[in-house]
Amino acid sequence: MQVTGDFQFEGPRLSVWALLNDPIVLARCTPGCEELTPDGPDRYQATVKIGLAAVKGTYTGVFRIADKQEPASTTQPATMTLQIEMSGSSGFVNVAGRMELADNGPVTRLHYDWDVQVGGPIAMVGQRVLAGVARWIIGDFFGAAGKELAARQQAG
Amino acid sequence: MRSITVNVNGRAYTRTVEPRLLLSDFIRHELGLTGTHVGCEHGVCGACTVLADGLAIRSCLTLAVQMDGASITTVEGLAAKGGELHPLQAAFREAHGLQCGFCTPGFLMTLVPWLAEHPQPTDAEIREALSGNLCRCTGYQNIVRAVKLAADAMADRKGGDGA
Amino acid sequence: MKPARFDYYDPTSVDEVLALLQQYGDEAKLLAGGQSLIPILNMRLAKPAVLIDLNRVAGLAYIRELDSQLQIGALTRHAEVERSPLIATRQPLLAETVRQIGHSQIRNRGTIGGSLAHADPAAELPAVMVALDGTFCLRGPSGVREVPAGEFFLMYFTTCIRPDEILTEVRVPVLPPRTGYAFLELSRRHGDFALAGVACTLTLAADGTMADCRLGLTGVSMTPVRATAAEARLQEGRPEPGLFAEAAGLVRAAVAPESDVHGSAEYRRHLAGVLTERALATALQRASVLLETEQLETEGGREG
Amino acid sequence: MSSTLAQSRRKTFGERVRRIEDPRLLTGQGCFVDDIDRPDMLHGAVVRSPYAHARIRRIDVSRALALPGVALVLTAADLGERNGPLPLLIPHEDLQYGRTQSALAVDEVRHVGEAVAFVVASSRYIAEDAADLIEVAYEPLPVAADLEAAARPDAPRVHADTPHNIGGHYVRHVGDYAAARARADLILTERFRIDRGTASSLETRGIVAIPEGPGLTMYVSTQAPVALRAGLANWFGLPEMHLRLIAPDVGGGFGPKVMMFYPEEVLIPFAAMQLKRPVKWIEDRRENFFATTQEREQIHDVEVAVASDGTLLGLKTNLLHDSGAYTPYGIQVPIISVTTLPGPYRLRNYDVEFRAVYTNKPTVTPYRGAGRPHGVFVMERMMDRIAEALALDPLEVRRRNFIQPDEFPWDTGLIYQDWAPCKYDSGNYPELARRLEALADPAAVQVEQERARTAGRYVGLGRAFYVEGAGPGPYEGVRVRIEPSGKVEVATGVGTQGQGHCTTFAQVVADELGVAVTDVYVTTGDTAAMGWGIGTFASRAAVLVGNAAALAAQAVAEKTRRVAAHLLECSPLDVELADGQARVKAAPDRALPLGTVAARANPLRGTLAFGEPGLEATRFFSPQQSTFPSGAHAAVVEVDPETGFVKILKYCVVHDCGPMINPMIVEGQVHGGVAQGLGGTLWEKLVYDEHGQLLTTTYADYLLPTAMDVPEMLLDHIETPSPLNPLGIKGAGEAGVIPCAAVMAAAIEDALRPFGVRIREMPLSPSRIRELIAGGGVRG
Repeated sequence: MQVTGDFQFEGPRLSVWALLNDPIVLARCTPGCEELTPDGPDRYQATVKIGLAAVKGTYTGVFRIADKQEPASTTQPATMTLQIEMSGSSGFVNVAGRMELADNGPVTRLHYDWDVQVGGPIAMVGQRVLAGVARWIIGDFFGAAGKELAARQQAG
Repeated sequence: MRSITVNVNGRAYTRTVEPRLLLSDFIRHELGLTGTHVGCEHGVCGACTVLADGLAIRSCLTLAVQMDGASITTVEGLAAKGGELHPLQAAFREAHGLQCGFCTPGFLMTLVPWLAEHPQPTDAEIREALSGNLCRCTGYQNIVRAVKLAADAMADRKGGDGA
Repeated sequence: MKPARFDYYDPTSVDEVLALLQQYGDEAKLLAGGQSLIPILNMRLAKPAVLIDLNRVAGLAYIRELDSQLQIGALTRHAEVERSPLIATRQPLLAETVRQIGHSQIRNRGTIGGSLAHADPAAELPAVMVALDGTFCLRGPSGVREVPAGEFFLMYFTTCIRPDEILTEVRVPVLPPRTGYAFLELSRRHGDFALAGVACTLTLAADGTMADCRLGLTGVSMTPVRATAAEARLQEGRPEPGLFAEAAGLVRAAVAPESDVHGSAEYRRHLAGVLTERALATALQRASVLLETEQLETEGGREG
Repeated sequence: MSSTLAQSRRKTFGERVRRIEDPRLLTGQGCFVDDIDRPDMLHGAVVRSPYAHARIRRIDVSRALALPGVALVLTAADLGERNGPLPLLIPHEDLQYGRTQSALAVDEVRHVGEAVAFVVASSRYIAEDAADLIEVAYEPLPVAADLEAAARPDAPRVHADTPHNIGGHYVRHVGDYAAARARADLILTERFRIDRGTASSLETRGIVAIPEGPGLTMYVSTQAPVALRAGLANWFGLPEMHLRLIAPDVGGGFGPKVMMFYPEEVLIPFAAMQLKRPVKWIEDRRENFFATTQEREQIHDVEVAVASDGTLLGLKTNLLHDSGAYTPYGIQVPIISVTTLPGPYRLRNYDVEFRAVYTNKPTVTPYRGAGRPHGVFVMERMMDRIAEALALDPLEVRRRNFIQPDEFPWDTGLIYQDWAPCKYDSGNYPELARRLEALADPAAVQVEQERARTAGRYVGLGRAFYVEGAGPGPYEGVRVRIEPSGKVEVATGVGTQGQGHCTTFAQVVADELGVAVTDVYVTTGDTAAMGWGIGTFASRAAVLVGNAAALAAQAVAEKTRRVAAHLLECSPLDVELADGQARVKAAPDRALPLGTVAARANPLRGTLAFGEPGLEATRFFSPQQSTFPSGAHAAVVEVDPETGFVKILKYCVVHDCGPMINPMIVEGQVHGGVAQGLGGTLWEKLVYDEHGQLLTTTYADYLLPTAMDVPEMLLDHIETPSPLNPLGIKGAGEAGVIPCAAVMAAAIEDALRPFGVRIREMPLSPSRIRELIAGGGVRG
């Protein structure tokens, strides 16, 4: 399923780019992320515990940042893809999340276009709420990242 | 493991079971009463319907341990001791209300308490009462007919008793 | 499809339940009627380490009236609400709604509290609770807190009940005089999850103008939706089809449904409006009958 | 001749005899596979792929093996040669790239739910615990999920060793379509789509294997016990005599239970033999949604050439058929679709081409109707289009094209699924139409339609006709024996899944032997009772077994008369069999109970005076070709244009399956078929996402119609006997389901005509109907 949307960061593109490339930030912003260990360049082993009410599961797998395009000129958008492949006993989640960051004065507009593939029992039974939950998790992720950025800006 | 005592069709059974054992599996595999069938194990098909203290429930959505001390009636408990069919069973046969017979016990157990409360049901009421039980063979038409026949037969019998 | 192992407790008092929740916290899951929980246990989507069965807890199944509020114990079965004369006369919207939950076998076992705490986004009761401004009584280690319905539902299957708390009672006000009501839902088949549903009350003033109108919706968002903008518009106008159509438009704008295998988001949004108009029409008709009866009685009283 | 003889003796034939099997089933005394129990029985669970297409990198079973209670864990390598690939049941010259699955996936999985490992433990609960502990590392591969996309040359390939996903390619020409097109006054084209569904018998599949002596006894919920026994004995290198296979009470079949082999049919006996203990596996409902075969996905591009008076000059269709990941059943389903398509019409010029396409979805094999609904949908929708284009009554167009009663046998020019000519044996289509009009009362519907429209309600009428090939060979057999007790034992190799075989076959035998139906005991589906047979599918049991039963019973009757004549000192021609006795026609008091005759035919001393001992015969019936039952349905519906909900106001069926052994049972078959057919029009749809994930694996998402959804049906029958078999019967199992999609499409389209809605697909959800209404005028 495709989940697309926009998010506005209160900061310049350079800072947002650095933020999204920081594994500590990724770990902190990913809902339920319990562990994110570097495993090669732009590649991490991850453990995420996530659930909805009684349906909880621990998923392990790989986070990867790929297709990085960061033009020097701020008139052109920077792009990257966050690839996530996680699996657990209730199924698997594979995400190819394309993100495009465009400078817009003091703020950065991020457009995301995530292809979320959910499989196994959770997909088979949870189809009613999958799209909503995916949207919610992604929204949570960017919301947390926005807060991280604000904290950094303040600290900086 | 827990020791539980459940009265099924008038007989008390004491068994030691795991808490996770479903009532449907308890009835079928611990007690060997295989007339209660299991069609979906998620509470939609109704094949596993039994009476718990007189109320129709899905035995696949109940743990056996929850029924400690309860009285259960299954399809094996419907016919008279001498083997004479319950009027509802007889009506199902008369109206060809069953084909493969897999869903049938669930229909019967749903209908027994319902007919007691609705002795003169309309077609629409019958269809609503049946809507929590799935049948893949009959198209329901003859089941509806069977329920009407049974209602009539039971009314006659009551009348007869009164006279 | 068999449940994974769990430790099982069947306490007999709320205090015992709270002690077990203290001990096991997030690892424990409460089992009420089980009509939603046991399917996901069977599918092994939920594998709680501890199951706390509430069915032997004394004193949690009751229906009573106090100060124009109906108090319903959390462990009251749907079938008991369905058959309660008190509910039928004092809060018939609830009676009409409960009849539309699942099938009779489900209602014989499913409980009011369990269903509301489960917070299914397409369930019937949450819409009624938000429409009626109901109250949730949650008991925890430090006592009871009362949560208004508008604050209870957070997200799909998620409420504000804390891991150390238990829902013990829900309260709804009795229906005011001259109030019509309707619960309308559309599902693919009778008893299925609603594609969309509307709980509605409409109170007429003694002169036949609109006194109050409430709309709660289900199946069209992560949580039940109180259609406040539509209610505000309805409050201002004369109760008639044109106004209802306007309200339906506001409802469509207020909901945020998702697409699934049973219907597109656009379709659910559309249905929310259609059902709103139809529910309002039914509620108005019922309110009008009450108003007429009241007027006849008043006249009769005058004459007598 | 024999037909007349049989008819003259018919006493219960044609009667609504109450079913013999019912008391057992009604009191909980039925015996389904899951009811089989043994004290030392073990229980299996299958680990299945969550991916639609993936490479298996690693399977770690160590944690599962360490779990107390686990007896065995199998992966592909453990099975050796027994793993497969499993046999291709029905090869065909036009199936260029047939592929079958293995019991357990080797290196690669090709659909969600494909079996990867098998666990045996002391209970199903522990088996599932262990299955959870098996770790499989998958490498996802590109997925071909969508039928049209999968058919393209650049699509990801389901099987790496085929050049594309087109497993089968079939082209046939009857007559000269191009010439017909050239002289046509009207050319109409359309594209139709029918989506996936599943049979969803209330009893899922189940298998019990019990090691006994040198071999095995197996209980399987199969529709083809004898064939499965032969196949499995061969697969395992067991003498057939050491493998007894029993299909006990089976809780609905509808086609998928005739598939063989399912992986579990290999896994369970393999485990039982290895462990030397009984092993049981019962499919759960979720597994049933992806581990049992499915059906119904086809896309047709169709063109008709028509004369100005509505005469159908020719038809051309090019279709894609979704085979799923494997083709164990060959291309039977699309062959049945295209051979059913001509229907009751004089179609002389017919161009047909299909591609059977591999996709990363569960395998497709016949499900009740087995491709017939698709063919009927295409032809009947086009009949409606022709009527509309020429402003003719839809029924009138059909009438002008009907094959007439004096035109039988009618050769469609095609070869049917049984490799015999698709040649209609009998029927009376104008009479079907006349009866249908009497039931449906179109004039009244039209009045109602106009009245309703003025009130903002939308009512519509649809009709559809069909001819279905049924009762294919090669054969079935029946053994009949009169016991010294006077009871009659009947055995046949086919199993029963609710069709009432123990009653209908008893009726046939009872009539021939002059005994009460209740004195006839029919055993079905036990290889120890009858080791010959094919199976219960394709509406064939009554045709094949019914006639074999009549032949066997006639042979027994003949011998009974011969022995009785000797004992009664008269001519065999003077002996009649009635009331359980053999008696002298002219002197009914000179009579012997049949049991006595049977005992005398089996002497303890002396010599056999009457050939073989006892009163017993086994006979086989093998038809030259299929029979062709027919029928017509009409539906009156009301559509709520605001919500897209459809209410069926009236549903009418006229049905011709030839003479009915038991009309009550035939009507039950029709009712059930219609319910399933209607399920596939408004409720049932298997939904896959673009990655091949199945999103409908519960009964809350895959919607079987309930008693509130299925309408009351009005039925009428005509009985045109088939000249192809002694009893003249034509088969009734699938009839109900066949025209439902076509009839509902027509009715909904008629109701929504003011909105310009065109129905080209099935099923239709309310959400989809709303979309069509919104886009109606534009799309038209």
